[in-house]
Amino acid sequence: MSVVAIDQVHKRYGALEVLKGVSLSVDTGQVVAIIGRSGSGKSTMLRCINGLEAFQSGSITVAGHDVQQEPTKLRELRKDVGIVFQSYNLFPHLTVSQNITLSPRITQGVKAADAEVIARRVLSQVGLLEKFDAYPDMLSGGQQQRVAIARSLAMRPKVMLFDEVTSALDPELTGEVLLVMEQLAKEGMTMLLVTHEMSFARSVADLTVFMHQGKIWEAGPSKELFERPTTAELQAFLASGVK
Amino acid sequence: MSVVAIDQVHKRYGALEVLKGVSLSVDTGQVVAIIGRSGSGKSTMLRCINGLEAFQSGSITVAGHDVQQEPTKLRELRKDVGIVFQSYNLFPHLTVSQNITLSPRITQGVKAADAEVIARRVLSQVGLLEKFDAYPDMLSGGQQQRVAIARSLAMRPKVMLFDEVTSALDPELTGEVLLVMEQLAKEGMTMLLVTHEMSFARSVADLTVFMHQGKIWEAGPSKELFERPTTAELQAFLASGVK
Amino acid sequence: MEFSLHFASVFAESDLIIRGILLTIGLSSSAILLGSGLAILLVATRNLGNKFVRGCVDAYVELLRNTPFLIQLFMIFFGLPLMGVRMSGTQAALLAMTLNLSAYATEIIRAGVDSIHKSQIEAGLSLALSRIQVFRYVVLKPAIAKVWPSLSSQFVLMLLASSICSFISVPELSGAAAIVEQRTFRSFETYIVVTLSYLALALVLKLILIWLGHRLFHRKVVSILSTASKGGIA
Amino acid sequence: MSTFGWPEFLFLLRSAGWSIVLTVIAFAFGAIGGGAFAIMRLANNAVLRNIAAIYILVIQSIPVLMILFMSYYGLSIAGVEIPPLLAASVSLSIYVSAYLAEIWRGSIQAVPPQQWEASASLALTRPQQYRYIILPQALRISLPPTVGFLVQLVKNTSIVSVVGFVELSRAGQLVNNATFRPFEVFMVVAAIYFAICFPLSRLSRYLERVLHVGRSH
Amino acid sequence: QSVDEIVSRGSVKIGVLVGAPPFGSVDAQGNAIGYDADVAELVGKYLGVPVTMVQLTPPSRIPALESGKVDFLVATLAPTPERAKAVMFTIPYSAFQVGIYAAKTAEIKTWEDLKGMTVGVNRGSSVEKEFVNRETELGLTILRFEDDATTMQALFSGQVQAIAGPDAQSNAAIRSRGDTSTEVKFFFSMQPNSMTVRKNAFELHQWLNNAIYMMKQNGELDAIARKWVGTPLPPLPTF
Ligand SMILES: Nc1ncnc2c1ncn2[C@@H]1O[C@H](COP(=O)(O)OP(=O)(O)OP(=O)(O)O)[C@@H](O)[C@H]1O
Ligand SMILES: Nc1ncnc2c1ncn2[C@@H]1O[C@H](COP(=O)(O)OP(=O)(O)OP(=O)(O)O)[C@@H](O)[C@H]1O
Ligand SMILES: [Mg+2]
Ligand SMILES: [Mg+2]
Repeated sequence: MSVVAIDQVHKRYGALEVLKGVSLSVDTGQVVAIIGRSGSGKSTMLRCINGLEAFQSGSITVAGHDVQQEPTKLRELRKDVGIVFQSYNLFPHLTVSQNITLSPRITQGVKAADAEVIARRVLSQVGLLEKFDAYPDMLSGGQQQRVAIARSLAMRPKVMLFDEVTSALDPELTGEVLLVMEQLAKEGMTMLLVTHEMSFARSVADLTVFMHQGKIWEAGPSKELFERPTTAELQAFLASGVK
Repeated sequence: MSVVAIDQVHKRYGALEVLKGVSLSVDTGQVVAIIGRSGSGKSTMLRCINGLEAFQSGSITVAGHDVQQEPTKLRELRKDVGIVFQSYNLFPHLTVSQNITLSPRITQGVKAADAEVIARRVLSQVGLLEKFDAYPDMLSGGQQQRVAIARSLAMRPKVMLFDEVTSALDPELTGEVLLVMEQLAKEGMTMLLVTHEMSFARSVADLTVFMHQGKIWEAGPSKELFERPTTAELQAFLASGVK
Repeated sequence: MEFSLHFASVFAESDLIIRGILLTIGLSSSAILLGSGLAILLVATRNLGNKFVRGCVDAYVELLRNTPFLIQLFMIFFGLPLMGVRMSGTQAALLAMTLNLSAYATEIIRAGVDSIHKSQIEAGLSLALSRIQVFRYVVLKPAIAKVWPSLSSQFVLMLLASSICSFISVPELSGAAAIVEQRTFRSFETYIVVTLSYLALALVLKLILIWLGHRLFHRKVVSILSTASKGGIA
Repeated sequence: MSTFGWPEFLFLLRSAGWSIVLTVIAFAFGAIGGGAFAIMRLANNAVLRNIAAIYILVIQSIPVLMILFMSYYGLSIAGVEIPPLLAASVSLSIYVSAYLAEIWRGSIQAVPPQQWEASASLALTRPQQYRYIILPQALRISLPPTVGFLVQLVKNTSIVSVVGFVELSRAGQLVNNATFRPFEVFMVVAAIYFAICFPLSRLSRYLERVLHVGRSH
Repeated sequence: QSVDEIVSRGSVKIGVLVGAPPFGSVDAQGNAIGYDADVAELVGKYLGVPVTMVQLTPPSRIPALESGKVDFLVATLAPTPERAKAVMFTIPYSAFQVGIYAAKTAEIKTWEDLKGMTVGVNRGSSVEKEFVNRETELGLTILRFEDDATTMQALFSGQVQAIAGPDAQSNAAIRSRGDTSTEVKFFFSMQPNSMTVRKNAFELHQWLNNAIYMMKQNGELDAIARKWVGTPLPPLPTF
C-alpha cells in the first residue's frame, strides 16, 4: 500500500520551474534513495512532501494526509512525517532532551515524565543516551545530526525524510549517521533520503530515484539502477564525482 | 634543504595539552599530507606554523623565518607562507580580484596594474579567470575555495598550508579543488595539507604524517605508510571511515 | 571665587531624595518589565499577522520612536483627561514609559527575530509546531539573546529618561532633587547627589542585566568586565 | 508672543536648527571618540581594554544633562571658563562616544573571527586589517543600531537648554508658557521632531534591507 | 565682586528667567522680554554699561550665579531664610499676589475649604511652603509641576482641584485660553521678588539696594509694573 503518493507535481519559483511533473509512489516500509546533480530539485521535492514548500499543480498524499497549505492540516501531516536536514537545525538554546521533547509535549500534550521516557528511547536508538543534558554546541557534527534524527523519531512518524544528512560531516562522522539510518531501515521505517553516498544508496535503499532537471529521469530497484543505468545522463552522473 | 623545521613543539590551551612535542622536517618541494582523527592536533600544528597560534616551547623555522609572536616578524613570515582554510574565509565585501590583489598591493606595494596581472595569472592557475569581477557569495563552494587558494598564491609563498580544504564541499566540487592542488604539487610547491581524502594523500603526497593525541604517531613515504601501517592506531584509523 | 560645598541642607531633605530613588526604581523596573512584555507581544503580532497588522505595528513604533518622550507624557497626563481618561502622575508616567520603551524594544527585538535563520523556523514547523509555537519556543529566546546588549542599553536609557517624569509632578529622583534645589538653592550639592544616585542605579541595573544575560543565554556566568575579543590576533 | 501663530512657528523652526546643529556636531565628534573607544575596547592590551570598558560603563550610566551641567557650571567654579557651545558639544560628544563605542564594539565582534585570521595570514598589519577587512564589514552590521541611536540623540539634545540654548523642546516650552496653548504647540513640536527623525528611521530600515540581502547571519 | 569691576569691564551680565510671562518671556526672535528684562535694562542704565541678558531655566539660575556666568540675577526669586543661606537677596523690586485658583463651580473661600483636595503648585516657587505647612492639617495632596504654565494646565485638565499661583500669570493663562470656568478664589499672600547676588558680594548688594530704592522713588518701577502686570506697583517691603 503506498504511503507516499506524488502525482504530477509542478513547482515554480517565479519563472523558474523546479519540478516539472514529478510522480512517485512509495510503499510502507520502503527505503527510497534520491540522487541527482545539485539543483535538480531533490530538496524541493522533499520539502513539498512535508508542506514546507507550496506547489502549483499536482497532488501529494502522505500517510493518509493530502498535502495542502492549510496550517491545521499541515500540522497534522507533520506529526506523521519527520524531516531531517543537512544543517541539523537543532535549537541551540535547548538541551538535547528539550530539543527532543519540545514537540511531543506541546503538540501532543505528552506529560513531562512520559516525554522523558520517549527521549531516552530515541536517544538510545541513535546511541547518544549519555548526551541527554548536553547543549547542541557541545556536540560534534555527527552527534548533532543524530540528535536531529532522534528529535524526529520522538514524534513517532510514519515516514522519514532525510535531506543530505551527511554532507556536512567528515567521513568518520558520516559513518555514525549512516549506521543509524541503516538501523531504521531494518526496523521497517518508510524513508526517503536524498544522498550523495552512492554506496550507501546502493546497499540500503530498495528503490533509487535519479532526478535530473526537475524530473524523475530514471528510477528502479537500487542494485539494477546502479549496475545498469539506462539513460546517458545517469551514466554520466555515476561516472563523475563518485568515489 | 629543509624549508619547514618543527622541533619539539608543545602547545597547551589552558590545561589541555594539544601538541605534545611535535617534530617534523619538510624539504623544499615536498608535499606532506597530515592525517588523523578529529581533535588530534592537525589544525593546531598548521596554525602554529604560520603563527596564528602561539606555542609554549620548542621552535619552528619556516622559509628562513623563526616563528615567534612578534607582529613585524610574523608579517614577514606570512608573506612567505600561505594558508587556506576549510571555510574559505574570503572577504565578502570585496570582489574576487580585490580579494586577491589586496595583500600584494598593501603589504608588498605592488602597483594596481601589476597586481591585476598577478590576479589573472593565479586565477587562471585555478581555472577561474571568468570570475574576476564576481563577489564571493555569487560563487559555489568549490569556486570559493579555489579563489582562496589563488589569493594565497598571489603572495608567491614558498610554502602553502591547506587545512581540510575540501571538507565543506560535496564530492563534485571536491574534485575541482583537488585538481588545483595536484597541479601545484607538480609545479614544485612545498605543501603541508591536512586532509580526509586518503586516496588523494596516497597519490599526491610524498610524505604522510599520522597524528594521534597531539603527537606524530607515525610518518613515512605515503605509499609505504598506507600499505604497511605499523602502529595499531594507524591501522584502526585506516580501517574505519575511509572509503 | 570663594565657593564651597555644603551638603548639610541637602541631606536634611534626604527623606525626599530617598523616596525619589525608590520611585525611580519602581517606575523603571515596572516599565522595563511591562514594556518588554508589550514589545514581545507586538513583535509576535507583527510576525504572525498579515500586511495590515504589520503596518499597524510599524506605525505604532515609528510614531513613538520619532516623537519626544516629554510630549508623550504630556499628552497622556494632560490630554487624556480631556477625553475623560484620568490617571495619576505616577500612573501616567508608568504608561508613557511603558509605551515609549515598548516601541524601541519592539524595533530591537524585531531585528533579533529577523536574524534568526529561516532553517530554525522550518525545523520547528516540521515538528508540527504552529507558527505561534515556533515563535514562542524556537525563535524568541535566541532572538532576544542576540540583541541583549542593545536591549540592555535601551533599558538604561529608559532609567535615565525617567527623570523627565518630574515634569508632570512625579516626585521621582530628579523631581525630588528639583524640589530640594528650589528650597535650599544648594544646586551643585543637589546635582552631585543626584548624579551619583543615577550612576549607582544605572550601574546596578547594567550589572543585573549583564548577569541576567549570561544567566539566561550563556549558561555560564563570565567576568563582567571586558573579555578579550576573538579578534585578538596580531 | 501671546498667540500661537506664524512667527511662533518660525521660532520653533529656527530652534529646530539648534537641535540639528548640535546633533551633527555631537555625532561627528562622538563618532570619532566612539570609534577609538570601540577599538580600544577590543585591544589586546588589557589596560586599554579595561579603560575603555570602564569609560563606557560609567558614561552610559550618567545622565548626559549632568555631564553638561558639571562641565559648564562645575568647571567654571573650578576656574575653567568654557563657552556654552563648546560645553554642549563636548558633553554631547562624550555621551555619544560611549554609546557608539558600545554599538560599534558589538558590530566589530559580529564580524566572524575567521576574517581576522584570514587577513592576518595575508600579512596585513592590525590597522590594515581594520581598514580593509573588518571595518567595511562591521559598518554594514552597525548601521541600523547607529541610526536608531541617532534618532534618540536628536531628541536628547534638548538638555542643552540648561546652558542657554533654545532648541526645539525648549522653544516649545517657551512658546507654550507664553501662549498657554499646549496641545497645539506640542503637537507642532512633535511633528517637527517626527519630520526630522522619521526619514532617519526609514533610512535605517532601508539600509538594513539593502545591506543584509544574501548575507549569512 | 564690586561695582567698579563691572563698570571697568564695560558690560554687565544679568541673569533673567524666561518662560514665566509676564515676568520673563521671549519674543519671536528669541530675545528676553518682560518685567525682569525691563528692570535689568534699567539697572544697566544706572550702572552706565550695556546689559548682556542671560536667559536661564529654573534649575540653572543659581548655578549660573555661583559659577560667575552672570553678575547677578533679576529672576523673580522670592527671598526666604532657607535660600538666603546660599545667596544674598536685595530688597524686593517687584511683587505679585498669590491666590488660590479653581473652577468657578468649586466652593472655596478659605484654606479650610481645600480640605482633602489635590492641589498643584509650581515647584520652583516660594508658595510651595504655604501648602506644605498645611499638608497634614488639611490632608492635602500636593503635586509640584515644572512651571506655572504646567501647573495651570493641570488645573484645566482636572488633574488637580485647585492651584496656588501668581495673579499675573494665572490671569494671563485664563485669558489666553478664553477660559470662563476658572477663577481666583482668594489671595493669601504677596510674594516679593528680590535680585540675587553671590554671597559676600556686599558692595554690589548695597549698590543694588540703593538703585532699587531710587527706581521706586522716581516711579520707574511703577511704570514697568503697569506695563507688564497692568496694576500699579504694590507697596514693597524693605529689609
Ligand atoms: N527559494 C528559492 N527561490 C528560487 N529558486 C530556488 C529556491 N530554492 C531553490 N531554488 C532553485 O530550485 C532548483 C532546485 O533546488 P533544490 O534545492 O531542490 O536542488 P537540489 O537537487 O536539492 O540540489 P542540491 O544537491 O544542491 O541540494 C535550483 O535551481 C535552485 O536554485
Ligand atoms: N581555542 C581553543 N581552545 C581550547 N581548546 C582548543 C582550541 N582549539 C582547539 N582546541 C582543542 O585542541 C584539540 C586539537 O584541535 P585541532 O583543531 O588541532 O584538531 P584537528 O586535528 O584539527 O581536528 P579536526 O579534524 O576536527 O579539525 C582539540 O581537542 C580541540 O578541542
Ligand atoms: Mg538540496
Ligand atoms: Mg582541524
